[in-house]
Amino acid sequence: MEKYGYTISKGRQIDYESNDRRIAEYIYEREPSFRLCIECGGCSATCTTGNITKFSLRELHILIKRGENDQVRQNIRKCMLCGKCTMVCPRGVNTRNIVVLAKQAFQKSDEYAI
Amino acid sequence: MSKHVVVIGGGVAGLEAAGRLSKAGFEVSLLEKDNKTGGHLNDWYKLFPDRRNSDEVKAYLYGITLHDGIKLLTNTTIEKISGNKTHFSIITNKGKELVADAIIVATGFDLFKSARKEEYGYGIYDNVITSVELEEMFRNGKIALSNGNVPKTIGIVHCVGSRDEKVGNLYCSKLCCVTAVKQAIEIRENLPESKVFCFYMDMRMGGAYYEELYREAQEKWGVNFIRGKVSEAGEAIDNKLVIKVEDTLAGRPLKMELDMLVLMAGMEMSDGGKKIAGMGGLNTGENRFFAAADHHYGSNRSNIKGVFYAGTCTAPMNITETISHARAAVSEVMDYLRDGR
Amino acid sequence: MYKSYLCVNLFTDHIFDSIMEKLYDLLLKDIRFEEGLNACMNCGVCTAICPAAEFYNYDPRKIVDSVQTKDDDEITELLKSETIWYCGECMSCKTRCPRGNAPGLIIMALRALSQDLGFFVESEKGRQQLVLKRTVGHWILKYGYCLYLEGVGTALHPEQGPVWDWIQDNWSDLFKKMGANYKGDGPGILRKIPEDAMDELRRIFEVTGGMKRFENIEEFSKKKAEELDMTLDEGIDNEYFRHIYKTNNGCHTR
Amino acid sequence: MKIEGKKAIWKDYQKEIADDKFYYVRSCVRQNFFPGSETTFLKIMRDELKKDVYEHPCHTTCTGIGYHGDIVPVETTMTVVARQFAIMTEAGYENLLPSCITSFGLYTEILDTWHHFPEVEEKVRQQLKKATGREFQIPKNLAHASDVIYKFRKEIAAKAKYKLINKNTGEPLKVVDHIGCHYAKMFPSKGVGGAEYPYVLTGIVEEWGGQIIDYPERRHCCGFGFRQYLVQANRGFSVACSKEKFESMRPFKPDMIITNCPGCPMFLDRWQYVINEMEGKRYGQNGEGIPVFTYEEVAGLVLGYDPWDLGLQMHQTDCEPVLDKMGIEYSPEDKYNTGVNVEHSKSHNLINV
Repeated sequence: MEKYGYTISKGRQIDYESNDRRIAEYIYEREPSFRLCIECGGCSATCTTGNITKFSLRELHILIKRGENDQVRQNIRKCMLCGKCTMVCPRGVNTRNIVVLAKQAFQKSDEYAI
Repeated sequence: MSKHVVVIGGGVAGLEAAGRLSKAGFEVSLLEKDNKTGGHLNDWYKLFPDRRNSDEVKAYLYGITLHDGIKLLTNTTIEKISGNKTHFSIITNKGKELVADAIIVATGFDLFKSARKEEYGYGIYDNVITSVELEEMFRNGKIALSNGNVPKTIGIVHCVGSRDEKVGNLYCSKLCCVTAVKQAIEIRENLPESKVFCFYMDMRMGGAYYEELYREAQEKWGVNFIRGKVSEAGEAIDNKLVIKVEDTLAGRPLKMELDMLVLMAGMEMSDGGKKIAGMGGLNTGENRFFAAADHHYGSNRSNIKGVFYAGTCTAPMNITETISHARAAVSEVMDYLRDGR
Repeated sequence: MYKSYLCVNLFTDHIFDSIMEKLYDLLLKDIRFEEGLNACMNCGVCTAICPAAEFYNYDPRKIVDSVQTKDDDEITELLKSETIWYCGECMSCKTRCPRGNAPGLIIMALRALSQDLGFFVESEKGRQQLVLKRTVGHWILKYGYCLYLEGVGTALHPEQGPVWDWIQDNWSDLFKKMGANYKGDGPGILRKIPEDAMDELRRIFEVTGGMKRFENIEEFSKKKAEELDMTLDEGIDNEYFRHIYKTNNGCHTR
Repeated sequence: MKIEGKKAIWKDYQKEIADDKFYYVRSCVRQNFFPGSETTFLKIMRDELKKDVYEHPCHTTCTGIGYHGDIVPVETTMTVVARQFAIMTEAGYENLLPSCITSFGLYTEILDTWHHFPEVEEKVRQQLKKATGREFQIPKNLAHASDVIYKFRKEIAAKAKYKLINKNTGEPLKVVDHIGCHYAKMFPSKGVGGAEYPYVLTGIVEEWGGQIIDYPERRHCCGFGFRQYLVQANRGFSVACSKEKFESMRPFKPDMIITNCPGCPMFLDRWQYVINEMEGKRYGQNGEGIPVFTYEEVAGLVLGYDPWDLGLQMHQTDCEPVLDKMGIEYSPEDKYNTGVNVEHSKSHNLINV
């Protein structure tokens, strides 16, 4: 409540305990290569969207893993599913499929419907 | 009469050097400060990257050293070293004098004392332990919290006492990353229900089959890797550890509750080595380890003719490297005693 | 290269006009910058425990990383940004940094330069420097105290609560009871600091660039107020002051 | 929790604290918000401990809040500090005793900078000379007022009339110690007990019968953040920091909070009121708030001084629960009696959290 001209700020820490990581679990089950990312950023570097907007596929993966679903939902639509990222991944992660599965998971979950 | 070589330190490097020297026909005295040899190998149950039992490596080392050709002096430290051009005189804590034609210093490393990273609360908070203590748990087959319960969430902190100006260690200890990965896998093997988080700055998997182990930890064991140096740990009322770290790849601070925190303590120049450096006039580097005569082609040679180095008294090394380095030291001794003086 | 129209050399009294100097080099002249920056390895140990990073969209690690690029464009962006004004200068970061950096000190150097170059008025948080100048700065030069709170009531500080209203209403008597030497001669709590001591204090501000900083804050704020078409008279009861004192666009936090 | 581990660390962080002949410099925040605390400190030092504590009327603010609000350049602050040193030198004193943690931190930082950059010290000397004609010597000893109370904690305990013990249960009071950020975070070796587990207030509380609580957000800043509180638009951050601490200490059920920084007790006191007003959230047993004290106030209570002489009526969060637990006798009707205008004072209906 704004009583004195301000409200009490909310923390922006990733609160690991209270975050919902079901989206990540959904992807782990269907695309095990999701576990293999070493955060090299190769996908982001080649990403067409990433080169013209603030979108980062690498960061999106991290946010999915941490259960930062609101932020994921805000950004995932920017991916055009061109699949260029999968061509450069040194760990053979099917990066495109992770986005597909994340969207699927959101659609299946009423709470996070896109 | 055969030449007499004194090897200081009965860990991996000292044992390998003594065994090889003896095989080459030298008279060897092996000095060990503890009541038994084996050094840090005694603290480790299974070794990276192949996770073989450390006893197998010890068995090999004891096989080449436990015989009459090597005079083993345990519980022995050095009080004084002096030398002229051809011989060294070593006075032990028992008042005994050893006269040596050459010396191999194999004083190894000391594990970083984790209590010095005060903010992690080692020695204060009940469930903050070191990698060595976890290894002991593996050996005993029981991973447990201080109250006997089984931990469900375990955090592993890389770079404790390494790459850290605050504790005076600028260098990387090189083996903690792979140790963390190995131990993370072993936790998951022992406790399939557990969740394991490695907090790292860089994954330095520079040895043979290390990177593969890292991949296995991710792929097969579901170990979580979070890039960020743990800033502090605190203890909540239910005894859980609250840690703060930045998830640097998400660019956000992260707060997490853990049942157990394992500190990957780094390697430091040993206290014994420091003492010998002082009394023997041996040069040490900025990292406080012994400074070899040449970093590239003289890593076994010291600033004093006839005194050689073997193993981790010069820098962090794994067992493979330590054994190779000890063999190289023996080859340097052989050259020296044949024609090098 | 950054062409500054007014570069204040932070460690001399001289003001050079129209010199070409790299912003990074200007920062280096601040002793705190020299003390505060070695080489960052982006471990995030500072951000992990930074109170500001916990609530603001702020990452001290990224600031240090930007600064160490030495890139003029990046530093200019920082100097005009909101992000350099979130730090509370608690210095928790200095305790922990494994490279001996002090992001808090680097921030202080950035803030100093931002004010010297007039960039501070380009951000909502930066513009607030006028609030500090006209409150704390005013109290320092007028009374010799950083705070001088008689008459500063719950209108400006509503969170001080009913007790503050009571304290304000009974200021003089209460302070007498508390053993203060309020406005009195000689030593003691809230004593009147003798005029010759105040003169010394003001001369120090003249000689060391403190007054110049104050004038800078005023000058750039006035320009900004004109640009925003707001009135800015003396004191704190005017449109621009109220605006910068209270405005929060809501984009600073999550 | 293993206390031995902390004891080992405390052993490593002992600092030299002068024994007598102190030169006292006041705190801007203390003087405005907790005047009774400075008065109490001097009374304890002079009357109880018979120490020579000198104060010169011509000392000024160190400019600390201005410096950390970034409106005062570092050179200006250094020169103002040099002037404080000069007045001390002229008065024939060598042991500097600041009341304020921000000042203490600033003096420590400046002395460290001069140590590493002698040319900066030389420059400041010239500027001070130019501006004021004064010259100075570096203090021989620099100790914060809480360091000094820590040093004499046993002497105070020997004279104590009350202990930090719940009279009814015989149990020690559970005390949260909150250390000002600038006490030791910048220079751990300059604080009793270091930066991670400061002992300065712990030692005091334990000596006087209380028990310290270690909770996860113990090291967190109160949220002052200089510009963060001083500008209304930023106060949401400031209060959020204190709230973070209250939430973290809540399960430990603390009886009270003790602080050694001038500003922190004010914030930890007022923000409890604000959080209740804004979010309806109350802390402390039965929602009566967690009383927040300065270390001088706690010393005064232990020595049996009248709570209203200490200035406890200037707190927004009532202190009475702690007074009652300690068995301190006090007169509730005199709380808001300033001794002059009784009727006017009483007419205010104070709402507490």
